[in-house]
Amino acid sequence: MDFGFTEEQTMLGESLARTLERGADDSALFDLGAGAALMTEEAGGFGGSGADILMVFRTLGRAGAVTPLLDSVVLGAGILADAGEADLAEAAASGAARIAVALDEPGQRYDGTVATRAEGDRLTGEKSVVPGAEDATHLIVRATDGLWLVETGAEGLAMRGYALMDGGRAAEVTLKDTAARRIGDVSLLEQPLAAAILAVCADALGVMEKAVELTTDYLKTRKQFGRPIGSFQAVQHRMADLLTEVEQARSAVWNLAGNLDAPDRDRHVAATKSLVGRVALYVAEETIQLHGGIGMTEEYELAPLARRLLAADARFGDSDHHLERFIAVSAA
Amino acid sequence: MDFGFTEEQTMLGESLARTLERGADDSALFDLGAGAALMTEEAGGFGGSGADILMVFRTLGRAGAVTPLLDSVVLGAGILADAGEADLAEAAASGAARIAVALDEPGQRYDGTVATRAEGDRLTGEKSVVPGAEDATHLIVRATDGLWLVETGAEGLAMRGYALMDGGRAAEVTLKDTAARRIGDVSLLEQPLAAAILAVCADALGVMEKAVELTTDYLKTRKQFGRPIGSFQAVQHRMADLLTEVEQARSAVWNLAGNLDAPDRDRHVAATKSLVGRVALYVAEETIQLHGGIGMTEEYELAPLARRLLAADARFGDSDHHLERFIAVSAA
Amino acid sequence: MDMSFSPEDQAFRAEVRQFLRDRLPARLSEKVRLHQELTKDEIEEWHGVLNEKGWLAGNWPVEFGGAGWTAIQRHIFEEESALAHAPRILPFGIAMLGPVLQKFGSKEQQEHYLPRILNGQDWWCQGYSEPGAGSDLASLKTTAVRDGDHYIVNGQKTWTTLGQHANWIFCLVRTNSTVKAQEGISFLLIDMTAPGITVRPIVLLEGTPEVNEVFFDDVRVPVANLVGEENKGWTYAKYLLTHERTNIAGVGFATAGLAALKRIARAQVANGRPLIENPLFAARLAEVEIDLMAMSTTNLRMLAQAAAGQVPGAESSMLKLKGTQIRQAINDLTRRAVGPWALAFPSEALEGANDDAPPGPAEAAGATRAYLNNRKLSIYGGSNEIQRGIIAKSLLGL
Amino acid sequence: MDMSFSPEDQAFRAEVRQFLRDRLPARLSEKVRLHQELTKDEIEEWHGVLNEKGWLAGNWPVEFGGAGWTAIQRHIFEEESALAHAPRILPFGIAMLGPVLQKFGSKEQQEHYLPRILNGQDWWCQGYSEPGAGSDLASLKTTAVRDGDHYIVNGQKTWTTLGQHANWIFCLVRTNSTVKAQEGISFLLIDMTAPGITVRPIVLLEGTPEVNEVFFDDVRVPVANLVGEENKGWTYAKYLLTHERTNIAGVGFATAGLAALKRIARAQVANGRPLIENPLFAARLAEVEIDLMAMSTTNLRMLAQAAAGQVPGAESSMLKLKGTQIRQAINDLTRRAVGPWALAFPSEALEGANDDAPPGPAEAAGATRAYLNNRKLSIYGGSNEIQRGIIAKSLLGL
Repeated sequence: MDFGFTEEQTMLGESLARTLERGADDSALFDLGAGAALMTEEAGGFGGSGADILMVFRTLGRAGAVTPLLDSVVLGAGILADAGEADLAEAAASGAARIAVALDEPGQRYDGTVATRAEGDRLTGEKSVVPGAEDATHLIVRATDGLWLVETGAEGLAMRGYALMDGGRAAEVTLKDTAARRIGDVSLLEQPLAAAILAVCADALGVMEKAVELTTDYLKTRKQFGRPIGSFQAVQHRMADLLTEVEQARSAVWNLAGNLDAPDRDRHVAATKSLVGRVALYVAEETIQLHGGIGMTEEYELAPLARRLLAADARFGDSDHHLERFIAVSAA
Repeated sequence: MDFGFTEEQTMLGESLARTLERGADDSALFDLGAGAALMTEEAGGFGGSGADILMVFRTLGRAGAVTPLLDSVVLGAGILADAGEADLAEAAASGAARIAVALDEPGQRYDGTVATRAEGDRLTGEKSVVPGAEDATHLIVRATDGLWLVETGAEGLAMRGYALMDGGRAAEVTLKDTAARRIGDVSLLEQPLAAAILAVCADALGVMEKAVELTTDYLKTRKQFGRPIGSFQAVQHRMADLLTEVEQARSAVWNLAGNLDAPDRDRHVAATKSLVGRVALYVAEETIQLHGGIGMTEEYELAPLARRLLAADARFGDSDHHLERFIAVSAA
Repeated sequence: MDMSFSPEDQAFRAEVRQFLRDRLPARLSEKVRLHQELTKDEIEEWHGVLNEKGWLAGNWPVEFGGAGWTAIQRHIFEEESALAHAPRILPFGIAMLGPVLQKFGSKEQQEHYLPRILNGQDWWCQGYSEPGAGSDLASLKTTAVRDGDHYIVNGQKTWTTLGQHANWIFCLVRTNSTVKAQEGISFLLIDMTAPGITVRPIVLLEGTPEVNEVFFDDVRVPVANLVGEENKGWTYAKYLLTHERTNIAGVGFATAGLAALKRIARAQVANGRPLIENPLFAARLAEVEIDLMAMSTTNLRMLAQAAAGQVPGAESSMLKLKGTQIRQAINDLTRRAVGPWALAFPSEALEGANDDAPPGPAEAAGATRAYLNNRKLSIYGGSNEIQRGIIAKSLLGL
Repeated sequence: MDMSFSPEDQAFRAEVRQFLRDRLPARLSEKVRLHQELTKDEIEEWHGVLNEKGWLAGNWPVEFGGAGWTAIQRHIFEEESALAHAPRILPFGIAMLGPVLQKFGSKEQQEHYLPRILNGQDWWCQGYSEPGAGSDLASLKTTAVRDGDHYIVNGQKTWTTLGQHANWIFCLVRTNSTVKAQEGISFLLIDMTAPGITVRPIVLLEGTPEVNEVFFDDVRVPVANLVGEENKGWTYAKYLLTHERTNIAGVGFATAGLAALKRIARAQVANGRPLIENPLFAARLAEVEIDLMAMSTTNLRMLAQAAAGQVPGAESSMLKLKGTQIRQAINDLTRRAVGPWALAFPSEALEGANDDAPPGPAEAAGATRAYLNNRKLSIYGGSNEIQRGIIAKSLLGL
């Protein structure tokens, strides 16, 4: 039993953290190998295990970095590699190509019901909340009959972009007789989606750890009624409950990382996403409350963390969605 | 809008409380008119409103009194009066007869599914957790085709008694070709059951108020680390949350009392029982915790209160059962 | 016991409802429903409509131009207004300063300021909180030093809601620092256009500049602008806080929020059926609705007590606590109900997001905005921790 | 990262499982499964079986007759024992006193007492808590005054679990009251058959006499029964508390409890279908199960840290907190699952209820008994409030 990381993983995490601290851009991250670290050797990378994903995304979360690593690499390149699209997968992993994955449709929540359909090799439909779509070179689109690849220059493809809670951007995407190429069945999604959910949860863990640190510092220094806020017993007990829940989230992330290739992977996906989503919101709400007014202001560091935690719950199915998935998977 | 009681109701409550404090037996309560106060004038009583039931049972709850008023009068006499069995109803309300109402069956929880069936005027079946059965002169039995009256001396009737969490006793009842008389449809249950649920909730409110008082006294006097436990901020904030929930329970009980004859009675029944059941358990658990070890001992006053609160949730459907009822009734 | 409203109150409710139907512009109610920010003009427009009807100051006595409503009538008006998505009446002049001037102000102050509140000439804001103070209000540091017929004010106020629109601010200032914190505070009315005042907006995490910092740099304030006696400001402040706490439960807002949540949950599809029919979601929704039913009755019980002349004790703190918990729970369920759309960050004020129309129905954008913005409910107006302390003290006295 | 147990540990688990299958009498496991009280003889019977195998003291070094297991092995044994509903090994001699004597006791004490713990000659109980102390353990008042070769002990201990069966008690006593509370405490071994000792059972709210008060009235205790140095008892007590906190998470108990809950929920019928298929109940159950999956990994992470020589900090307090929350949540759901049967009060010890067989399946009676009895989990072993204080202190240092 070993809950630790390899020397390589630890080193990658550290250099990633240093690079992010210097305010590096996406290409610096790719140069560092952050993309390749998320791909298995057979897919042209040098990592791709649960522990690699955990290390990279927890570090990104702590740093508050907005990168294409989740959508373009873990999810995009992950699907492409499994679909036998090795060249494009490697291009995405190296940053040369950008992939966005269009899953959801307006009003359909997280259940995978889609109406986008192919006629011949033309796609027509509407996809909602597609992260990274504006910067993408290619879209992978979930349609009624499988997954399709679309070049973003293609005719009939329209996007309307907007900002996201996690600091990135997404778009509403419309396809109208847009040229596309089918790359496989929707079952291709399963493993990359599990990895992407681990990535979101590890990112959220990093964010939560950062939020707890900020709050701890604040409670130790900020005084009220003549003493540090953190010396009030009611505040202390709430911090204790908060820490205990973050510890639960940490173990949940470890569980998924360690079981990403296990037979009961889906049970761990549902358990971890449900628990992490619930705790993420709790941490966001409670750290704001413990700060008081300052915790609600954009100029203080907590605001983007709270929004990113909110995004973590909403991404790929919220805590209740995965609670129901857990029941279904456990019964099966 | 008037949230108060009539002078008569207040006086009844006060004399009831005094009588109970003297340790009076059941006959003293009936002599005081506690039974008649729970019956409408047309049913031979002088009360029977939601406010009457609230006043009587909250007082009983505070005093920890174990009486036949709920099963024999509110439920038993209530059904009999609606069924046109005026004489027996009045006998029950005056304490001359004792009614027990057999609703549930083994393993069937709260949903009213029953297997007890009539052949001619003979009943056969098993009823589970029938409070007051051992002391009853008559049973009202829910069978597949309606409600039946059984005399407790009847042949083929067997009981196995045991103690209840609320201080009373119940029995598992077996009927085997037992002589019975059909007194009406199961719909006769509706109004008396709503009144009985109000009674359970009002009783629980009295118990919660008493538990809060005990806890308050304890926190003010008991010292730890050189100061009263109640001076610790974490304890104070928990007491504040507790009081706030008891206030919610109080309003929920008022809501049901004030809407016992309203068109949306069933919605209030479900809402109140669900909320009171949830808060009852919370109060039981939290007052024990705030006391520490002493709160778990039989010799301290809290133990029977905690058990009575547990019983309040389990009686006539627990908080989740009524949450689901609320959803069903609201959608209808 | 009779849980129904009196015939008079029912008639009043009908009148309010009819008035809102006739006079509340859909343009305004739509923005309120979608949790969009109202402009200064829009708020003043609604104040004007109400003032014309004589309903702007329900809590003021008739002699001061108010409606002189009973507590129950005020409750009915607030509830109906919330259900109709009417803009909220700004509390600063009407609910806060008005009662203080009426009770402690000089005749001159009453005659000058009160009409200007009603007719919209003045927009007041509140200068209580300071960066160093938070829940510990009495530790405020802004000073007012007497200099002839003037006070010279120096310091900083914060969390000044909508201060960017205000031309007047009522402030708690320290006029004596040698005595106990509460005993050296005065209540001062300050012209926001006076030299030395700077207003800096604070953007909140949902992206709106709702609150401000107000800086005072040698601001000269006529002594005539002192309310009541010097160093007695704490008394007036506490009186104001009591008045601020009517409608503390926010029953109307919660009821309107619950209705909006149900609309969204009926429209959203989960596993092929309306989300509202999902058993788990329905259970979470029912829990909140049941809580609201009880809290709403607590609110009415307190109003009846107040009408009977009883002073509310810890109950108003319980209403604040439970009321904000319920509203935040509704905000949370609404955020969940909009599903992936909760990922969008529909900010109108933050850089780089200005021109984006949010995705999905307008209610989705409002859902996350309300969720984030309403984190304030448990922080301001006496944080929920402060309320817990008040409740515990009333019980334990320790 | 590798979340699986080593082949050696897996083999050990298989061996433990086989042993339990072969040697654990169904008579005993059935009582444990149904939360029924074990007799003294039954507990001693199981101790004997384990001792014969050399597995009674997994935490003791081999040199003292223990099994010398690693932390992981101990965890595996405890988990398998709980899943098989084996009686719990009494902690007083094995988990508490043993390690203290091994570390601080004299050679004579070790040679005399340790074998007697293993072979069942002595049944130890714990004399720590006092009526006036509670969580504030160091404020204890029981005195031991030196009189030649003896101490004269006076005072009272309480919450002495299963003290009614014990012939020895280890006590914290005050030997110096002129110094700081923690510095005047000694650790004394007292023969329960000595004159002046009275044991009074305390019945708990579920009706079982599980704990006791122990009164000391001029009890003469040989000075040879002092462990370590006089007035250093607090150090030994803290050492003991650290050792007591292995298996603090109770993962095995929770896992066994969850399995029992599922069995009940499959058998109970709600609206015509097994209760376990009710979406709301299933959701509540899944929440606990998911929490347990995470907590169980936290537990293993801590064990791995301990194996790597790291001293656990606040993590063991978190395990206590979350572990008891999970077990109490399981007890609560089990209480709900049995429906109306939760109304029955199956007390074996309370007057008037002696001869009643409880209604429903035996698991129903166990459900309410466990629910009530396990309220203790958050009170004893350092209450959950004490644990929160420890966690906060480790973070905030305030």
